Amino acid sequence: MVKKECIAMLLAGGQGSRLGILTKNIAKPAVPYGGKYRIIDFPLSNCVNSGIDTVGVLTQYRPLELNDYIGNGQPWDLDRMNGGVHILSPYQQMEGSQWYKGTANAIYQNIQFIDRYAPEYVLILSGDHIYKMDYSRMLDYHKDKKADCTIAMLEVPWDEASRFGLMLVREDGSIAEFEEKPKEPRSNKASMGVYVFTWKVLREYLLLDEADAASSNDFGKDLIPRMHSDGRGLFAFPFDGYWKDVGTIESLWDANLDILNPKIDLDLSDENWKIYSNSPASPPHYLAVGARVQNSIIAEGCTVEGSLDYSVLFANVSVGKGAEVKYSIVMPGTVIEEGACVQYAIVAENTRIGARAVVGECPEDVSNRDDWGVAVVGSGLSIGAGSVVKAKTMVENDIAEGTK
Amino acid sequence: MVKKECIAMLLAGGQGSRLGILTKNIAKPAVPYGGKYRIIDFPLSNCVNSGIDTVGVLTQYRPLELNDYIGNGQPWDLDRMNGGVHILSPYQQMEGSQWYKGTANAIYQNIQFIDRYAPEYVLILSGDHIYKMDYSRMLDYHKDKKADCTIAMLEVPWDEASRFGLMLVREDGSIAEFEEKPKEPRSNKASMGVYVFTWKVLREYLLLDEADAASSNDFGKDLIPRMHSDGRGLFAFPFDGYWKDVGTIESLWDANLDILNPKIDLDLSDENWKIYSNSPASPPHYLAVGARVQNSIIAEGCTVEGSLDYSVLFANVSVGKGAEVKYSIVMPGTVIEEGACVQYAIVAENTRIGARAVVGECPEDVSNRDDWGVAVVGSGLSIGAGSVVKAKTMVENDIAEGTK
Amino acid sequence: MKANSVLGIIYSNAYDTALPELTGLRTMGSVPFAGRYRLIDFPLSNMVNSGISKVGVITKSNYRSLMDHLGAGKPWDLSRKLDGMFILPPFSGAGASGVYQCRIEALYGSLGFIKRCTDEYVVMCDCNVVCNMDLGRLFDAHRASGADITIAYQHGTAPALDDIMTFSFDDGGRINGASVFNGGTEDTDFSLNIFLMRKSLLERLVTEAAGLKMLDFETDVIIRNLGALKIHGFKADGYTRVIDSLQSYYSFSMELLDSGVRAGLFRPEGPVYTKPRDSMPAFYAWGSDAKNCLVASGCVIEGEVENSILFRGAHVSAGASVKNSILLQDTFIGANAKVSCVITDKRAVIRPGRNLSGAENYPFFVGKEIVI
Amino acid sequence: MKANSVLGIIYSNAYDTALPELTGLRTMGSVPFAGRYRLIDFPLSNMVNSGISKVGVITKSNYRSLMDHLGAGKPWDLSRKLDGMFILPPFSGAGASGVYQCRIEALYGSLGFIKRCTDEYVVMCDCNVVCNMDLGRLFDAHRASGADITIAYQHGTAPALDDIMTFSFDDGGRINGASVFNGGTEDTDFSLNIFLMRKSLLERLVTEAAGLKMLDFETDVIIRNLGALKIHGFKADGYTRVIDSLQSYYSFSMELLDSGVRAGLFRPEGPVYTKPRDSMPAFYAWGSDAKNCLVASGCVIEGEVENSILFRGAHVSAGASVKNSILLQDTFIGANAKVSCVITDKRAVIRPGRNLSGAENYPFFVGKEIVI
Repeated sequence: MVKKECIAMLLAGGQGSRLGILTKNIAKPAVPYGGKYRIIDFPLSNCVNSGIDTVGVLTQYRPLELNDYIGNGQPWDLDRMNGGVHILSPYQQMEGSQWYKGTANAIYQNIQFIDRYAPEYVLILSGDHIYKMDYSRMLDYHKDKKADCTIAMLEVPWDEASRFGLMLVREDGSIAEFEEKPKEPRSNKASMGVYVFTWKVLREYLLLDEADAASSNDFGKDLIPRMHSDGRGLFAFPFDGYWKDVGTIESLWDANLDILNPKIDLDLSDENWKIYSNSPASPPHYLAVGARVQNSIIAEGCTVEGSLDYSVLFANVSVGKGAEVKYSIVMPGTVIEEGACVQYAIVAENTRIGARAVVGECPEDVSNRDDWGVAVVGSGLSIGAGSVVKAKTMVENDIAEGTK
Repeated sequence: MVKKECIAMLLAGGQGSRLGILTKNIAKPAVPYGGKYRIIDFPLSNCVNSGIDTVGVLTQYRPLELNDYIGNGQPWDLDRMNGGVHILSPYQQMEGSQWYKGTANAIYQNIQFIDRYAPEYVLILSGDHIYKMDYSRMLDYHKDKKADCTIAMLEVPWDEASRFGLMLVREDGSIAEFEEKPKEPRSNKASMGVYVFTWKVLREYLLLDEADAASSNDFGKDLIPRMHSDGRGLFAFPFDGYWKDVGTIESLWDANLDILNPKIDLDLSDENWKIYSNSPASPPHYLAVGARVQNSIIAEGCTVEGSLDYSVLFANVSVGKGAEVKYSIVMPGTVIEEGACVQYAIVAENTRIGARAVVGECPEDVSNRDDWGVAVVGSGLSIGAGSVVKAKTMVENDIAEGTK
Repeated sequence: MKANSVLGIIYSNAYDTALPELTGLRTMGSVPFAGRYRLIDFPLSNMVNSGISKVGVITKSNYRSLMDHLGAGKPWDLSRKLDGMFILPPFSGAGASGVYQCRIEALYGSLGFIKRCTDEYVVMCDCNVVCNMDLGRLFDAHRASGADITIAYQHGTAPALDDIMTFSFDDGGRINGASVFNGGTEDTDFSLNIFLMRKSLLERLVTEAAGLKMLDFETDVIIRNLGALKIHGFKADGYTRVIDSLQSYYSFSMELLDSGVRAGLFRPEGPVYTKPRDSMPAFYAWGSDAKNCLVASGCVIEGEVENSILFRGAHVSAGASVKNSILLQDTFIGANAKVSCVITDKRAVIRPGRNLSGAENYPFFVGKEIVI
Repeated sequence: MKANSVLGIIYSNAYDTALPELTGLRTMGSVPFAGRYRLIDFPLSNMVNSGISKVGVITKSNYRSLMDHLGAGKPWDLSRKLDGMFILPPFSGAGASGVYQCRIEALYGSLGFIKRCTDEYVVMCDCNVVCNMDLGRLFDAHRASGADITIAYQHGTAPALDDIMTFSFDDGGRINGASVFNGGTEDTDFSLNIFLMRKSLLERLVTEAAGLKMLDFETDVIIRNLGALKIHGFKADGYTRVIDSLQSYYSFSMELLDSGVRAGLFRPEGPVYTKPRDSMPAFYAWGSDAKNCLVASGCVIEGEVENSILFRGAHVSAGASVKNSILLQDTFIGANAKVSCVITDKRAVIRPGRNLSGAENYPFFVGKEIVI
């Protein structure tokens, strides 16, 4: 096994329960985004574009679907003999076995995997964020600072700061103090959950953390604070591009529509920082004679006979005659029949929206603004012809024809 | 996902505890065999040579090492975009999770994986046997017989028959009766643990078997007998080549030395049925001026200065001046120092046999023949200079210099 | 078809001269088609979808773009340790580096490769024939008839190409008459140049023909042997088009705007694989107006598009109008430009305000990287 | 070296003429060496081990065996979606298929490929130089000195090849004098033809040289530019051998029977990758007598072997004796045959009882598939 300077460990995590029905059958990193991507395409593509060719994906929830999507890693050029992408689920050992307890425990259980590559540095990533980042620059910064741990940091608006783990940073970039979601933030410098560790040091702390019965075995809550109190070199690496947590329905919807907003700095067509994905073999999409498409993106294999406004169509979606799709995200393989209306909604994969059905509501049509929210239809469902799905509804079962 | 006619599921099983120290750090299918192979190379190569390009490897014990060995499947030409080799460990589901209970349960837990390829047939294999077999002929037989399940069958010597699951077979190849390790065998036709199932039928029985709380969820004990009592079409496919279970130290030793026995029908140099393996990048081996090698095989990267009789040297083994290796299996990376003697022994990987140490005994030098057996030295150990390891011993810890 | 039983052979330069505009800098195999494909993707996908795992691609000239497209064969899952895809550049003999003159010579030059393969059968395809054919059915028909050679054919107006054979059959489907087509518009049964036979037979036929300095596969090998060999036809009944000119390239492309025609070429059970570009989905801006068009990923549409095919990365600026046209990869149409009945090659640029117009039966062709 | 920063270029046909016996049917790159390798494995593994992920292999002629060996590049982990290995066959221009005459023309013919690569640097190697060199150290030296070009050199007797440069240096390591070697046995600092420079510089130098119809890279590009460019030397201090004849091929091979020499070529931190053959380990029968020999997998030894190198699949029958010899792949030595100071090419057969004997300074060569 040839030594690697830096390998990445991606915490693909649990179920992502705040995404409700969308993660019923798939792990959160496999949730579709942006017309042809899945969330995990972003950290994986960032790795490859940063020259990191070895990625462990840690998951214990629905690894099969993730495995299915990632396959042998070829779409990301990660089908390597030495290195490449590996899905790591918990496994049985001679002395018994256990599920991953926390983020640090998940890495602890895979020390042997990491040791195989004898890396000098380990990059810890999460599978929840949409962003483009050159990790090699962060790694250079880590080396320049001779840091033990470097944390990627983003300045967030002051009024949102209390939702984040915050850092007080000295002039030299070193971290003076941590605050976990404080009520009265003293900083707006938030941790992005992207860490570079010197492996020798991290390995030592993983063993310490595991030995500590009181620990919840979490990087942010336990391991990094322990390093900090031991006086280890912790540095913050500033990042100022687009970064979005897509952990909720609302934020997933926002993040998709951000692609259509010219004022937002997220360029998916940059030839020098491609986002790779495992796309189906579909022909180009077809716009019929009656189609009307405005400020939208459409993936391959779609057929559009109706109208589209400010929306994102994934592969192989069909929009029937007279159907309208507005401010909505329609995931692969879904069929929207004639005259149906999908607005302010997320429709999951392989769903059928029957003729003249109405899914979702415009905010201005809802009398009490608190009742408004994005409507969601789960995958594989059938919404009967003429039925109505109100704003903020999360549809988990088929809806019969004409249900209002 | 393109449909596959037949996919294979390889039950890589548990720890293989009868191999003791040899499976302390590795799953049984990863145990080295024949100078450059691991046991799993045989079923995997058989699959590829039979035109089966999709293999699920089911294991819950030490999947990491197996993963490490199998990598992306490239050595077996199983690094496919569609299909290829996949390690399948148990995983967490929304409704909880569990380890594999029995062989049938292991397949049950992976129904989703199999359904992805929508196969007509599923080949069930185990990872415990050394044999070369064209599964495509067995599949043709299964189709010709319009069978629901076809079981590969081997005639064993009558005096050994009671150690096997036996079958009474009618003239048309259909199975009349099963006997599981009977005291008084009425047949010498043993099951090899290789099954072809029509997937539709197997799927149905997996669900039935899982629903049956009294079942131990085993193919041989539960599922196949149930199919039999339901009158399903069960056929036996005769096989008459070399086949060896390598589940014990003695049988592993035997199976290795079988390669050196010209009377035994196991040709590993057949260009038309290659056994593929993941070999390290080592230069050719070197025989020094004082070397003496008789009836032995030597893998690449070895250096031999001593003498070798009826032995198997794996890659990168070194045998010092005046050292003797007789009727022994020496696994990769082990160093046998000057004047040491290794006889009737299996020495695991990366072990050091100190100068003038003696490992194992000749059967004729043991007064009570029952005290004789193959000596085994575990991986990574150091046997001190001048120390003595008796026959039948299983060394699990370092031995200090001069211990007798 | 059984794995490892059939070797695929593709001629990447078949009938290059029929399409000089698009093959000036590339092989017929690397001519773009249907918005995101190259012509070689169709025979290659047909082979892979039928279970063929070893394909030799015979090249003659201009094959750099083909090699770029095929790479190590990964998109077709043909990057293998055993089997896989093999590009066969023109080496006619030791030390030399000649260029093949004809099909027999090309096969003869690749005979070493063909002989080393252990497959029992061989199937050969040309790149100017676009179809989505289950070669397994061809194979089954071949075995059922007990023929020595089976040739796929189509009924209709034969393409205007040299050496295209037309056939007549006996009642059992055996070809009992064949001639090389010489123009004419009446319907015939004409060869699609998809040949299936035992590999050993091909080896023998090619060695004999080369020894006799025969040059023409159709006349000297097939037609000559109609008596001695049992040669059967296999009628292609699905979508099948033979490109014989820029006009037919244009009309076969335009046909794809019909959903029925598209369904024939893109069958769910026979996906067409191609090299991915990893560009983002197509973007339609506010104010764009697109209808009856086939649009690939990576396109940006700000203006008007109608009855057209846009390949990956094409850009139609605001105020521009594209009608009845085919824009190959990365074509840029400047603001307020008007194009109608135009085929633009890769990376062509139509400057703002330009007005280009061809005719439906005689499209205007703009060459690769040309700036107008 | 940073990923994606250095492009590797390998000349597979470098100095073919120095070894006519072994390059009659193959490139220098596909000449077998050290029991299981081909010469190209050494520069290719050096590049891969240094983190280079994109390698262009320039070919001129006889490259079919090279293509067979390299396949899709998997053994070197160079079968990639992005980057990977690219075989650059001789296409000198659109439509033509000329054969490169010289290094400049070869580079010029590959300039399109080189320009499309996004790497900042380029390193070039020849296949007749066998070494296990950490190119990362060459790169570090290049950056530390601020040189425009760095050339690896060795101190000793220069090989008897055309156009080998010998250098003199100033105190800072810059080459201040160079000439093309013209024979002689005194020790000099001679070029290993391993060049490292910015890719943009190479593009400029090659374009200029081709424009001026210059033919000789060494004289016209390097020596001419000693004043205008800062060209530094990098002394190779590990195992390095330059094959210049069958005699040196034989003596460099025999040297490998010395464990110290082997340790220099096969460093644990720089594994040498090659195409696997998946043959079983070597088998030594009862009655065999082998000593001081290097033996690859797949060999069967029933007779006597001494001071020899046996490539994969070689077979020494009972009663036969092989001394001071090199048996390439699948050589068969019949019963009771005696061979001494012989090099047998691939699949040569020495019939039972034959007695062949060459001299240590003039080995006897038996060609590929020859039966004696």
